[in-house]
Amino acid sequence: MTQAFHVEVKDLRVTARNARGEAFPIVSDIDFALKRGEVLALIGESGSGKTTIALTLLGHARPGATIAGGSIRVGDADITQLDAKALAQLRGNRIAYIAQSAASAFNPSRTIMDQVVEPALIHDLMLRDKAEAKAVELFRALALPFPDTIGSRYPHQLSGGQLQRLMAAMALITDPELVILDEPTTALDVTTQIEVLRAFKAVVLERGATAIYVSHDLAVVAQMADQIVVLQQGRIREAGAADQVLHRPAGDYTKTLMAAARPAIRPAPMRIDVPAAPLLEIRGVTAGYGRIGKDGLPRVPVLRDINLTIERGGTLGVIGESGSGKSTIARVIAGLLPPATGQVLLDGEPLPPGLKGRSREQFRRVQLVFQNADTALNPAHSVGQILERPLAFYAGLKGNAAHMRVLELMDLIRLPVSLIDRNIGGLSGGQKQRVNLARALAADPQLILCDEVTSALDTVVGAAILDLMADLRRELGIATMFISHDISTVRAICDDILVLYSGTMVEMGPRAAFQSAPFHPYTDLLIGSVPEMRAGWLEESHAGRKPPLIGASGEHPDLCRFLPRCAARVDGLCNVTPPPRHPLGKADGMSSHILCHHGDESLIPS
Amino acid sequence: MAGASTSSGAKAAFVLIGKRLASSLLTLLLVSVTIFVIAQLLPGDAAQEALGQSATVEQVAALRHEMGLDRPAPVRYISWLGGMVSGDPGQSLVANMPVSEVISSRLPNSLLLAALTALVAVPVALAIGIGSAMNRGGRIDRALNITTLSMVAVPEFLVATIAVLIFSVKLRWLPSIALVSDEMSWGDYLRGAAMPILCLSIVVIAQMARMTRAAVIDQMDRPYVEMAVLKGVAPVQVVLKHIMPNAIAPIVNAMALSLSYLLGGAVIVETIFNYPGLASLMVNAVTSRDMPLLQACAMIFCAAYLILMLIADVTAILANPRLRAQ
Amino acid sequence: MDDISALSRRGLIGAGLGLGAGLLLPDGAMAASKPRRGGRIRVASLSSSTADTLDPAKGALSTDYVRHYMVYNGLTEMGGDLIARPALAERIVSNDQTIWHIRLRKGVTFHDGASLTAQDVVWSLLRHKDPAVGSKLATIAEQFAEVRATGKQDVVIRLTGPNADLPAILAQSHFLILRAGTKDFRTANGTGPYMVSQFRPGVRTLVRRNPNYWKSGKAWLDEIELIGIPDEVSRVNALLSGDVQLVIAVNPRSTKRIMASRGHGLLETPSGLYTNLIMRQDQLPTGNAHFVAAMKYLIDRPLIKRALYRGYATIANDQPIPPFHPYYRSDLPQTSLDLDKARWHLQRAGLSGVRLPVYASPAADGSVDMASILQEYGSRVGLNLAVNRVPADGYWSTHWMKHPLGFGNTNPRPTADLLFSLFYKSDAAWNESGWKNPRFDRLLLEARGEADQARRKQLYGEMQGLVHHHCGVGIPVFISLIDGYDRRLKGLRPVSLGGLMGYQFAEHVWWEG
Amino acid sequence: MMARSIKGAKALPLSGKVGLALVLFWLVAALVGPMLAPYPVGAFVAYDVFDGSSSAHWLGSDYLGRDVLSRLLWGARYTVALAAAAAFLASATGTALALTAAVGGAKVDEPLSRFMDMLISIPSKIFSLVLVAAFGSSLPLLLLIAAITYVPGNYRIARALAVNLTQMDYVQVARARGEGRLHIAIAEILPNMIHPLLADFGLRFVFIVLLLSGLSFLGLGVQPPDADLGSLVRENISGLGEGALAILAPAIAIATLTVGVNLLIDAIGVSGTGRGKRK
Repeated sequence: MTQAFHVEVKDLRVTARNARGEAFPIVSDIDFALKRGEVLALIGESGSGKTTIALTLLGHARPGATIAGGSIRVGDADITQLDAKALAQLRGNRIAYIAQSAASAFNPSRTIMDQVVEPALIHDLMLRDKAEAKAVELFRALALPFPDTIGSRYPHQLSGGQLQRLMAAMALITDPELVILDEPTTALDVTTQIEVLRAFKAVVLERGATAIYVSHDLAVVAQMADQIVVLQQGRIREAGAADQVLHRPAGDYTKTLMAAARPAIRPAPMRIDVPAAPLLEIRGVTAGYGRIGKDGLPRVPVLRDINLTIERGGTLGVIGESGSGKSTIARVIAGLLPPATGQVLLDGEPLPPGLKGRSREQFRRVQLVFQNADTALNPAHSVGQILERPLAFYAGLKGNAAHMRVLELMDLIRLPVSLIDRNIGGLSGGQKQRVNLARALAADPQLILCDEVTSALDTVVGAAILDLMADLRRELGIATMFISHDISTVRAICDDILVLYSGTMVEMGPRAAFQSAPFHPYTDLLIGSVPEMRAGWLEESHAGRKPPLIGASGEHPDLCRFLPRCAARVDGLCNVTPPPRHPLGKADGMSSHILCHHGDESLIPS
Repeated sequence: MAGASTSSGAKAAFVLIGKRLASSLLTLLLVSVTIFVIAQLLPGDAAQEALGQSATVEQVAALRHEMGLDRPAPVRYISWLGGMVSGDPGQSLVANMPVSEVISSRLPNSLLLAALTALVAVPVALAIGIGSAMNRGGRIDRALNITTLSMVAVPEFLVATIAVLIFSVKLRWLPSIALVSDEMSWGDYLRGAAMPILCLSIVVIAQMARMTRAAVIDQMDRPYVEMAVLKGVAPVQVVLKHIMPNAIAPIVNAMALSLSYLLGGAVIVETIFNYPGLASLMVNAVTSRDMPLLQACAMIFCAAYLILMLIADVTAILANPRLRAQ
Repeated sequence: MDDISALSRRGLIGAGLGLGAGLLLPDGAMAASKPRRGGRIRVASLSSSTADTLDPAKGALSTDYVRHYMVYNGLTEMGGDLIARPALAERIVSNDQTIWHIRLRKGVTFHDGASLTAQDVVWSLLRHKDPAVGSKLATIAEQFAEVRATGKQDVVIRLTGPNADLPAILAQSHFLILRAGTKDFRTANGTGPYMVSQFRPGVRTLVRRNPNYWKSGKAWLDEIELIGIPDEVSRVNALLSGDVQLVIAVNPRSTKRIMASRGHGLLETPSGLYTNLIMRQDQLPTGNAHFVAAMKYLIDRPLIKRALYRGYATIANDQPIPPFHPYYRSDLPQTSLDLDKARWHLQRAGLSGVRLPVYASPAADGSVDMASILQEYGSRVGLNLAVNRVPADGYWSTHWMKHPLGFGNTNPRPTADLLFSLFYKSDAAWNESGWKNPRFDRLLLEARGEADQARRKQLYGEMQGLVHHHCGVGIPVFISLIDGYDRRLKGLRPVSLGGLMGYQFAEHVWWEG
Repeated sequence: MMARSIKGAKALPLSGKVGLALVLFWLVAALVGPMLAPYPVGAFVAYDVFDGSSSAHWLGSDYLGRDVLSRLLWGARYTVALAAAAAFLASATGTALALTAAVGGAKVDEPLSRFMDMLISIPSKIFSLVLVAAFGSSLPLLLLIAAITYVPGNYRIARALAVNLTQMDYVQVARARGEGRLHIAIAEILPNMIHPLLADFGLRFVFIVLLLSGLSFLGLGVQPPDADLGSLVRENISGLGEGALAILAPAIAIATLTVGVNLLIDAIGVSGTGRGKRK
């Protein structure tokens, strides 16, 4: 049977039921088709129905949803007509699925190998030892470390990037004809994302499988897709060849998406020149978890020797990978984690290390805004209650006065007043994050610690939040510590930038110093890993390539922590002597301090 | 690597057991003090109860002296505690034999009854719990839900009496009382214990089934379950191979809690079926004010509870590779 | 005076008792069914605990009495006619009712083969005076001023005062005869019809026939297993399901079920057992004579007999001697429910509208329901009674006789003297109502030493009148004892002293299965 | 408020409506039942015992010839009031202690947990026996016994919930705001435990009804002539062989009451979480 298209979706409609039991569509009028070996990208924001559509290709609808109409053909299989048993025959066999978060899609209590070979075994495709051999082969192809033994590990012992690649191995073990990749790199750091993308491209796509790639990130899609379908609210907004959609978008919505993907530079506000001490100063802070040992270090050190200052009204960006200790800095300042050594000074006065002993005034002046508004806002409270609490707590505002202030705050964060009595569950992600921010503002603080406030949001929504923050900073003159994993965001809004790697400050300097090379090798990697919105970037980028070979590392505890991944490491130097901290001169006179053996000249421009 | 994680799992389990032993001793001590103090509030003492109403004051005093009840309460407690530490639970004041002897005639009966009940109740509860979880919200689920609720809702003495009327008096299939003796065969024992087992099972099955259902459902919405479905794993296999290893810890915990009830909570079933178990022995000890026996029973029930909880915790560690590796 | 006359006197005492009792025909009519040997039965009594004992002195409950009568003998024993006959004693005589001469039967052996001697008797009786033994009858044993062996088979008992009832007293299970020096009661070494093969306190007692039993031909059954089933419903179910062949203490409410079963029968034993209302005379307001009278008029005896006991009871008249007793005084007017009189007496007592707690407990059979009935009628005459049900556990030590208004429960006693001495004498430890009547006390002493039957009946009659009129005790009914049995079990007869043939069924019954 | 609850009732699934109907029925019975009772609770009104249904005695007579309907109506009041009060007391105490343990750290948590272990490990019926023997049977003591017996179970569940919730970001936010423990426990943690605690309350309610009937088996129940539903079953158990209404009626009453409570609470839980999940 020869068909023009390998996969064909026509007039697809998926419905869900609301509280009253009435059906309503969550996606409708979906048509697309792709040839064997092609990659189709489904792109859109959360709630656009992209994952729903992807899952229908496996004949699957999440609880509460139903495939209500249309046809789906994969090869000779008419998915909507198959019964449960026939679908099970297809899944994990001819059609494979790579889930968004491998960390949660792997069963935590079974070994990797058990799970990777399972599709081959349940479909009786091969015997176990053969399947395991094939799995090891795939591990190797996906550039996984210790391919022979990694299978006996449990999911929690591996990193997100590794798990994502292992999930690809699990999908590929049956040589499927169609692979569904559901936001496979969204949960990863940029530096990891680039490695995973490379592995996917090399192994998944080049094996000739047809693929459907679900993503919200146009730049990522640009590296993978032949065709792009842009979705909004369950309907197709634009569809076409990748090149056309990326470079000559027809729809307004696509253009908005493109615009939001690259944050605009927000101008820094005027600095208030006050001769007094900086607003916040951190001196020699070391912090972590577990008992503090003889060397003054906790058993699990997270931060080492952190020194920084934030001026009144200033904005410090803290950037690093997950696990680099960025959030820990905020926790130390807020008092949630007392440091092992060192001091935090507010207005030149040392803050008590923990929560205990801090005055209400001290609490008021520093406010913490958590990354995830879903968990940072108490679901049992209404918007009004959440905003009133700090007013009552710090300023003793009650009744009408409090209400008036809440209205002002709502206005400030541009939320309709009608939401005041709404419970948190009834708000959208962006609205929640605004409330999250407003709660901090309600305290009338001098410093806000913002921990990844946009990373859980869609790009368009995130961009709006960033705009809001820039406005607030201008209007209220509040100093901000902006923690992020996204260097472009930080570069766009912060006055100063601190790059953190594994708990140590590897580079710190004013924003301008991060506009052009040279950088610390890690900063260089961070910047170089951000995908660009053009096909071919993945192949050209040198970020994340294998570092040069060096000999064994010495015993010194203060050796460069970036050493194992550093593309510029020098055998006999970096693996023997701790790196010095020194200024790095830049062309325009702005300079940053780095922790590295290299000087200006030896650091190649990216 | 697997070997390494197993041995570190064993180590974690040992550390936990060590910590638990320490806190268990504390709990046991607390129980013994509480029981002792409350028992002091009871009217009368063993001497009075033993002699009954006819006793003269001198007689009671003499027996009290003989039993050592004329010493101040703290002294008696300390000497009991001293005995316990050296492994001697003392002499029963009423039965005139060592407490260990009295207990050893009853404990095996109780343990056997509990074990057999567990043997029946645990698989049934698992089947019901998993069955309703897999049909969540469906007709089978609702039917099982009503069934388990109704099972909980009937007083156990009513269940037991109905069972006796049907199986003993009407049908004459099973003896109405559990006659347990050393020389009886297993067949006879099982016939005699069948109804006590049935009644106790009904009491605990419902609870365990509901907890199982909750634990399984808690896992069902996890992404790894969807992933398994999308790998083409059959529904039953999804539950057994994917969900159970993750749900086992809360399930075992719930089961341990329910099973700890089987020893001490069996007093009504023991009474109705005249089963010579520990619970009725303890009631005896209360009514006859036999303090050493009462204390020993309390210690056993407490220890049983603590052991079951320990088993639950060790299971949780062994089932969870994350805890195992710690 | 020879032994025959002593016994015939007892015979007179007991004569009426046997007649009043029994659903079953007397022994003679059963001759058609000849006793046969063999068979094994299981018997359920109503309690079972670690306090179960093989020491007769410690016997506290029916289970103990049954067990003790299975393995031991007394010097005397009570027959169905309630006559104390010699048992281990060949004869027992006295001239002054103070010094008693006992000649022991020859050729009686203990289970371990040792012969019964006077030493065993002396030891068995005197141990009751040792506080360390903890005898339940220590107070009664106090009247043994001296017990000594005068020969290998001869014992002399000197009492502290004359007591014509000694032969009946010695028939009680507590005074059963042990081998001298017995310390270990994990098993029993008696002279009785059965030998212990297993004794597990709180679980069961297993006995097998004593092949060397001194009573010719007796015991018929090969084996008896005695268990306790405290729960009445379970006990009856066990009988009906065939798991046990004989049960004691059937609740009247269960009689319907047993009668409906073709294979089972009921043995009703009218007895002197009663549950009584106690009005303490030394406390107020219960010490007020008008209050006592009012309470007696508030008792609806027919209702109690019908509702609580389904007819298995005899209406009583506020004195403890039952109508079938030879000393029963029949000319006392019967007190009955009379709300008007009750109201009048209450008003005279000045107690209308008073709220009074009345203590009842499952420990005193039927008392909780009796209290409910009293409360119900009390509410109609302006007496507000609050029923306070307290647990059986600890009732006798904590509540009994301690509250102005409460309940007691008195088991049948072998003699009128015992009953009056234990419960009604001014200085009796169990003088439940704290009643003090010097005339009563004098009469009691006089009757005890009196040998003349007519005079005795007169004396006891006057005592009944005194109790009926003045004592703070209200006795609604005498409760019949009901046992249930498998019809294949033969030879059961009522003995008014207690259920299961006054606990002595073991050597009398046989199995026709 | 009223309108809202009616709306809420309408939104319940069928099983929840059935549960609500049963619960309302027994609540009404507990409130006004005794007023409707045709006879005093202790009156001996029927000549025969274990009568069947008649025009004078709709549910027949009991083992003493009292009117079963009247006794049932009073019994419902005792059972509903006692069980509800005890379940509430147990839940409130258990939850309060659990919150204390959760926000108080190991120093508070450890002794509290040992104490709860102790309470759990003493068999409840025997514990009750001792307490009643020591202090005498009274309604407050029964209430206390039932509450004490079920505090540890509630504590375990509530503590597990609360400890999880203390890790939530919003609790960290409150801590970083400088809030005291009391505020964190009551305003931040407690409201998010309500649903599972409610479900737990339902089960406790059932268990307490059963415990009370178990106590009546051991002779420790409500003071006569009053009786809770369990005591009614127990005191008439000898009528079981004859299938007497005197035992069937209270048994059915217990079953419908307890099943009703749980159906209702299950349904509230389902519709509650369902609303939360759907955006």
